[in-house]
Amino acid sequence: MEFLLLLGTPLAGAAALAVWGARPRAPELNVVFSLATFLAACALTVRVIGEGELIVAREQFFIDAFNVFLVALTAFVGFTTSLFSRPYMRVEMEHGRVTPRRLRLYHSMYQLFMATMLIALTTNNMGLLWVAMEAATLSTVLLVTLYRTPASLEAGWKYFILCGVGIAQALFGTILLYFAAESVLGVEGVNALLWTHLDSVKGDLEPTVLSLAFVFLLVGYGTKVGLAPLHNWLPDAHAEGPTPISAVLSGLLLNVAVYAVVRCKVLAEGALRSDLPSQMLMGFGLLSVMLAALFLWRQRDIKRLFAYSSIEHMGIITFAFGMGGPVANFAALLHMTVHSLTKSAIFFAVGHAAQKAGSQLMENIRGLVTLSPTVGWGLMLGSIAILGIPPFGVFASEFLILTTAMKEQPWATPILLFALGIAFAAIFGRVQPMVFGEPTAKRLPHPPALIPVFTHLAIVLVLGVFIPPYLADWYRTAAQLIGGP
Amino acid sequence: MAWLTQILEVLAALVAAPLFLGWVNKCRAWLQNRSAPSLLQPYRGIRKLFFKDAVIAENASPLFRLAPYVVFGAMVLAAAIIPSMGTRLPFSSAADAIALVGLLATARVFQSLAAMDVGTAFGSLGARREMMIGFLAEPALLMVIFVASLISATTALPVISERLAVQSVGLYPSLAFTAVAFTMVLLAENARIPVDNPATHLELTMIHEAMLLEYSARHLALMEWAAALKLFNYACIGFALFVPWGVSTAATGPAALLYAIPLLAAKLAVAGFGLALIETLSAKLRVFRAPEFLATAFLLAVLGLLVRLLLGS
Amino acid sequence: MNPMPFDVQLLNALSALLLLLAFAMLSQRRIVTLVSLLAVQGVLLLAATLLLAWRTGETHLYFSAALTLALKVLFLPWVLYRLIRRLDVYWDSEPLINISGTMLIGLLIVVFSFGLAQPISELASTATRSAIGIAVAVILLSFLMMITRRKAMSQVVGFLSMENGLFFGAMSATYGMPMIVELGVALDVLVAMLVLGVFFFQIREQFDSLDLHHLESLKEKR
Amino acid sequence: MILTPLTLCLLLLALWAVIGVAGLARPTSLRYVARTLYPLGALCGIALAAVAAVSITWAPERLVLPFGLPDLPFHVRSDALSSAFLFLLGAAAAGISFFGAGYFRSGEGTAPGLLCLQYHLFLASMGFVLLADDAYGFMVAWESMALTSYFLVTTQHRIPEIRRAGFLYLLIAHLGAIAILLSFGVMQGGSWQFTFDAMRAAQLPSGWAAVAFLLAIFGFGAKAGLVPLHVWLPEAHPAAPSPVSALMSGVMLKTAVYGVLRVTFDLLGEPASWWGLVPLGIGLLTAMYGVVFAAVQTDMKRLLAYSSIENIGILFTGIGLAVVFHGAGMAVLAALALIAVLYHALNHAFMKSLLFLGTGAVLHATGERNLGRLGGLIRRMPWVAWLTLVGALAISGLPPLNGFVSEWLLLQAFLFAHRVPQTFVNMLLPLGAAVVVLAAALAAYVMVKFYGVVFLGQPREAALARAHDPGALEKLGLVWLALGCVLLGLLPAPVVGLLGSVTAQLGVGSLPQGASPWWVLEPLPDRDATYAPLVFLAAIVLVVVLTFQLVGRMFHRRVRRGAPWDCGFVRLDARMQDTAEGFGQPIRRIFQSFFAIEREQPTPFDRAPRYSIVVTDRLWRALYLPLAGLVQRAADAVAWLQQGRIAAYLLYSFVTLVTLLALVL
Repeated sequence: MEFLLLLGTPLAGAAALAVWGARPRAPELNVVFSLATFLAACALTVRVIGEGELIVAREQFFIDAFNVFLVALTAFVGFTTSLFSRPYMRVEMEHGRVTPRRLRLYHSMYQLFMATMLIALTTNNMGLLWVAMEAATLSTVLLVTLYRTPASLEAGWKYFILCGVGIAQALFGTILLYFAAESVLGVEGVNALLWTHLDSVKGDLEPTVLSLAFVFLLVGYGTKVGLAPLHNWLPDAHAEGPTPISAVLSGLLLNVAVYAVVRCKVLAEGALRSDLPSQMLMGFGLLSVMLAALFLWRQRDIKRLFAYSSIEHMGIITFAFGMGGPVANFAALLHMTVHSLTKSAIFFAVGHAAQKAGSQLMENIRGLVTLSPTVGWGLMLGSIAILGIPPFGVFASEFLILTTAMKEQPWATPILLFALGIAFAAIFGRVQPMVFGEPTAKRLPHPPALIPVFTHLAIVLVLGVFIPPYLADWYRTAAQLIGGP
Repeated sequence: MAWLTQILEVLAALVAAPLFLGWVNKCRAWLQNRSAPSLLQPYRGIRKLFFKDAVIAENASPLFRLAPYVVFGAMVLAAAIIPSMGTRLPFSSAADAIALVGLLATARVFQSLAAMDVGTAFGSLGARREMMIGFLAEPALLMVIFVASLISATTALPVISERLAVQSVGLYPSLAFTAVAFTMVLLAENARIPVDNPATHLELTMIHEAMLLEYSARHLALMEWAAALKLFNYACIGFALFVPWGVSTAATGPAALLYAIPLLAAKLAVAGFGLALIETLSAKLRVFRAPEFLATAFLLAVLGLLVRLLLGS
Repeated sequence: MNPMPFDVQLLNALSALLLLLAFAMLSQRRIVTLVSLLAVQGVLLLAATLLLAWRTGETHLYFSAALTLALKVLFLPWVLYRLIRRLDVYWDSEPLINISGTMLIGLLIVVFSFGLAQPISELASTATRSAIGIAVAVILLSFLMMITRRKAMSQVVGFLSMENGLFFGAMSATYGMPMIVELGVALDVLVAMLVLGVFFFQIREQFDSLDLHHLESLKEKR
Repeated sequence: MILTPLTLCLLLLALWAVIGVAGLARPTSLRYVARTLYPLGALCGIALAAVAAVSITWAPERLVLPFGLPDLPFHVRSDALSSAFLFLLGAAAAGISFFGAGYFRSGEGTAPGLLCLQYHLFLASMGFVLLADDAYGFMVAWESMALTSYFLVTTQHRIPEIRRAGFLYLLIAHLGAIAILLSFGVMQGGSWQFTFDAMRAAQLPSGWAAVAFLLAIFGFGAKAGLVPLHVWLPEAHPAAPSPVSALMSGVMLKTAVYGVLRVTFDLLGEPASWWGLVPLGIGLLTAMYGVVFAAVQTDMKRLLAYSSIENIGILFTGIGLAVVFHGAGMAVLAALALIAVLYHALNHAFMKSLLFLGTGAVLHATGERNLGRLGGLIRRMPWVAWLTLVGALAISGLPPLNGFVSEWLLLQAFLFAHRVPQTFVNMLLPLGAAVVVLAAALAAYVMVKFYGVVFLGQPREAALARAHDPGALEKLGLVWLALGCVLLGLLPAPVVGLLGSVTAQLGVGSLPQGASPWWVLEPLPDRDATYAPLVFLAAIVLVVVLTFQLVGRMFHRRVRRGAPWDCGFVRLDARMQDTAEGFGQPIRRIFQSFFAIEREQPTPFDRAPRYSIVVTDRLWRALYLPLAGLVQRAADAVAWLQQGRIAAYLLYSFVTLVTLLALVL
């Protein structure tokens, strides 16, 4: 029941907003639907906590410890983002950057995007997972090009082609997976793509095929995660789309992609009985962290800056999953949570800052804290949090990851140390003059929507010093589920 | 008994210091075959100054007037610590050799601060130079003392000289090195040629005198007296470290004091002559050469230390 | 050794034709022809699917055959032809690597993909196992084509032929995916096509050309 | 919960936090924030110091707080070591808070209320660093400390230099923090317990232990300002408001020392002897570096910052010495060296805070930080001048003040270094002693320059005539700190006794019980080296008073005022006085190799001759700029990857795919 609501609400929202999306009250409608989704997610979560794993719709959908908290997180961030997008898009309207028709597209696609992501998270069928991922791309591609500027079109095109091609590889990987599973699970092939079944028999899956399948899946979904060197679509898409979309792309889509990769990794590892998959993940992770740090160093556009920081953090998460084991997995899951909260909060603040300054170039943004203290402090605290400075939650996960790395993979720690240092210098060195210093920009009449920013930051702060027991249990069980060497 | 020694020492220092200065000047005069001033000349100078009215610059602060007393007091206390005649000194438990160096440093700092107080060009010039000499001379002196305390396993000056005194007269290359170093430090610290010229009246070249330019009357008197005491103290430190024989120790009874006094006088006479000799034979260095001079002293002292550690002698 | 049954020989012939088509696309400069080639690819797929369906008697293969007909044979080519006419982009400019070079690389790719498919075909139980290698080859060749082309349109054609390759791979390895997945994939391709249509017009109205070198402004190197 | 020293400390820290938050109630009202909250904070500090002073002799006690990571709630533990540093924190913070109560003005930059929040959170986080008993809690407190202090430094954030200083500071602090974190990662030794107890229990292979130690030295050294990680210090200290500089220099640097001690002697257990040479060597270098640079500064707060670097160097030298002795199994000497370190940390907290507050008062009265525009203030602001004199004399290591005591103890320890088994080491150590002495003597030079140029002489600017003493609260703060300097100087024996319990509890060893009375300090009875500052002081005072009386009685006390003797040069004016640059000139000549000097000298033909000299840090060009350049080049190199060509991007994924496939086949 809750489940139907969970998937139904956003779909209905998409339909409804496709009709009324241009009305003056459409943003509120958007908020309402997101809120409903969030409530449904909460209800579902409560139920799953109560009754444990949940399998519905002829096994096509299932919710276990791993994806339930991602569902809740996704619904929550989706809700707060809709809160943020309300005043934001209004201002864009006033500036005449979006017409009512585009606004309609925006709202309806927003809901559709939420729906696809929730499906991707909850589906039990690796095939459907692929379908949902592709659908997520398709639903956002037109949002990236919402402003119809040359740059946004280019970004959209790259996003579409690169992700499309990447995801095609993932499809072939899925086929191989199916192929391998079919020989084990028998010809009544319907179940052969159900993750639960695959998981139960992963031991007997054919290693060679699985290794090939994993490569295709990794390259495919890895493109969406934004692992270097497959990341090239990411900064463009983040920078050129409307800020709410950057927020959800960075905060949610990447998480979902990581989720997909991890699911595949579990199977591959089970079949291969070797740490090849882990090593691949670690390699990709480190490469991403390294490259992202170096790219951060030369950014001038604020949204590109934080897009690259997303790549860096995805790298960290991938590396942690690669290391595997209860602690690293725990840390990685925690990092997924805090990163998506923090990063979306930052994008909210950035959105307002950029609107105030009327530019995304960082040298045009100065003295926010005097201009509008809330936005300034939001950006400052957000950046501090994302840089992994306690007492914010990002530090908690980085603490675990680094200490684990020091024991498990000492060779990797110098790279991480170096990369984190550069990233810190790059990000903080640019954020500081934007927040402090002499203000240049003009005041805007509209009040910024700062509830989302500070709610997120507050949650991240709390997670830094106190992780509620049930959340911890989720993470633990999920970490168990993912396992690893 | 110990107290007697203590008081005796302080009084002797107070009285003999100007005399020693006079003796050095006399020797210099002889060596440079000038007609020598009387031995008592320093006393006369000091007495004369005491009777004069003190003239103080308008903008002089209380610090300026306090300094002479502090410097003088420090020197007297130093005299009380250094075992010139006897080693059983109640005060010496208050401060060991390191503290003694600290005491001298305190005097120097106060003197320099006072010199900077009025704010004339030459005062601060002198202060700067004095501190420059000081920060090189002080470590050298400490190194010298370290060597001695390495040999005698303590930093308490009386104990050092006792232990040095009782052990058989041997050849200590380390002590030889440090003796040279000590002499150089003594010359520098007491504003003697080759580092400074006590008799100069050309402001640009002077160090110690430049700091006293603003002082007059009793303050000047105290400063001069303190300077004399300082020279005397350094001499006594030298004796305690390098020719510790003949002072009254716990072993030798109070009678020892009776011949400790003439012995001290003899040591002083010789030392004074030696000092005068050095001053006559050497020419004054440029101020910028002074650091090199003292660096040599420091180096020698450290060498002495290493030699001591290496050869154990 | 017993000679293969006729239908299997037919299937292998079809797959060989597919490979040939892939090379043809790789070498083709005229976009219209590219689209026709794509359509032919669709037809071949349709034929292969029907053949398999008839041979194995699996009903869902008939469904997918129907899908193929509707989507890959009729709809996509139609849309593409219309787009070409509306945007009048008939020719692609010289590819980044000249044709002969591309061909050589293509050959290498074919070798590689056959080697890749070897272990899989050994395990496969299907009659079409030997075609898996060809499917991989088609996929990678279309990938290559997307890399070398300069016009958005031909890139899209490459994308679609890659989709076809995937479809063919699925069929030859496992007689196709579960129905629900097939439907989902088909839906995605459909939507993708529509989105692309919108895209072309947006790009066109911005740059009044579909040349990709307009889309090279967002970069780090400056 | 029952009231033990630990819970009391926690309550007081919490109280600090509360006071800070209370500042947000009326953020702009100076009367409420400054005149009410800061004094409350100061009282907290006094209470904390009192509690710590009591608990230093108690047995260690633990507590587990209900926050933190799921498997790792915050553990707190108070033992002798932490109590010693808590005392330092409380006592110094009390004085500084009193001063701050009168000091902070509303105006440019952060609002007083927010400042109050940051200030008190800074205090609280420092306290928690000292109490934390698990890696996570420690790191959280540690970084919060860095963060709050960063915000305090950038109070005047509109000035670009200050922003740059803050950035540099936080960057280096963050790098250090990561290193510390990694060192914890090593020390937890595979038992996924990040509590300090687990680390004490963990048996590390010696190689890993060394790695942990070196990482810790790097990490804590970055915070303490060891060369070559010191560059942030002379930037950040002048940038911050004076009470904040005082806190950072006086207290925060000590938390780094605490960290090193905690890791070395407590967590790692048995340090190897050779480890000690690392902090020893770096410490000596740092000491020289700091003091030599201090001698040539022209900004009074930069000068003090460099002098802090020097003192940190001396502290680390002492730590190194203690490790060497400890490793060689010479318990007594190890204890002596360690006590010297603790004592010096305590002293430096008082004297450096005092000096920074003094400069703060001068800064407020004159608005000048440049030594070249000050002078003669002893007549305008006698309170500040005389109290600062105490600090200056103390930090120059002159008896009978406190600076001398710790120096004395350290030298005593050095004197017996030659008993260390390794010949090489015992050849080396005396040279160390020589360097320490040299540094101490130079410190005196520096302080004479500082005090003489700021307070003595004639005012170099007309504006200085309007300078005046600060208000009562500021005076109170200064007096408190000066009193600390004097008492610590006069009563060394009891303090050493208390600190002895620290070394005993750390298992380093303890000093033998001497028979000497409480006013005589005699650390090693077997070698009768004694020091009795009370007697010492009494004697000097006696002599001074006696002389004064006698001279007055026997002769007269007549004084005439007259113009200073101008040596025949007419119109002697204030600008003819020796400047800060001039005073630094001998040092510049002697230690030329340390500096990168740019000077502009007038030619005889200049119409308007001007002389300027800029002395900068060689390391800055030798190390940091190349590093930045390196990163820049690397960034440019990778940027080539992203040329905006979609074909290239597709090629990347194609190549990646093929490579991986080839890899698994």
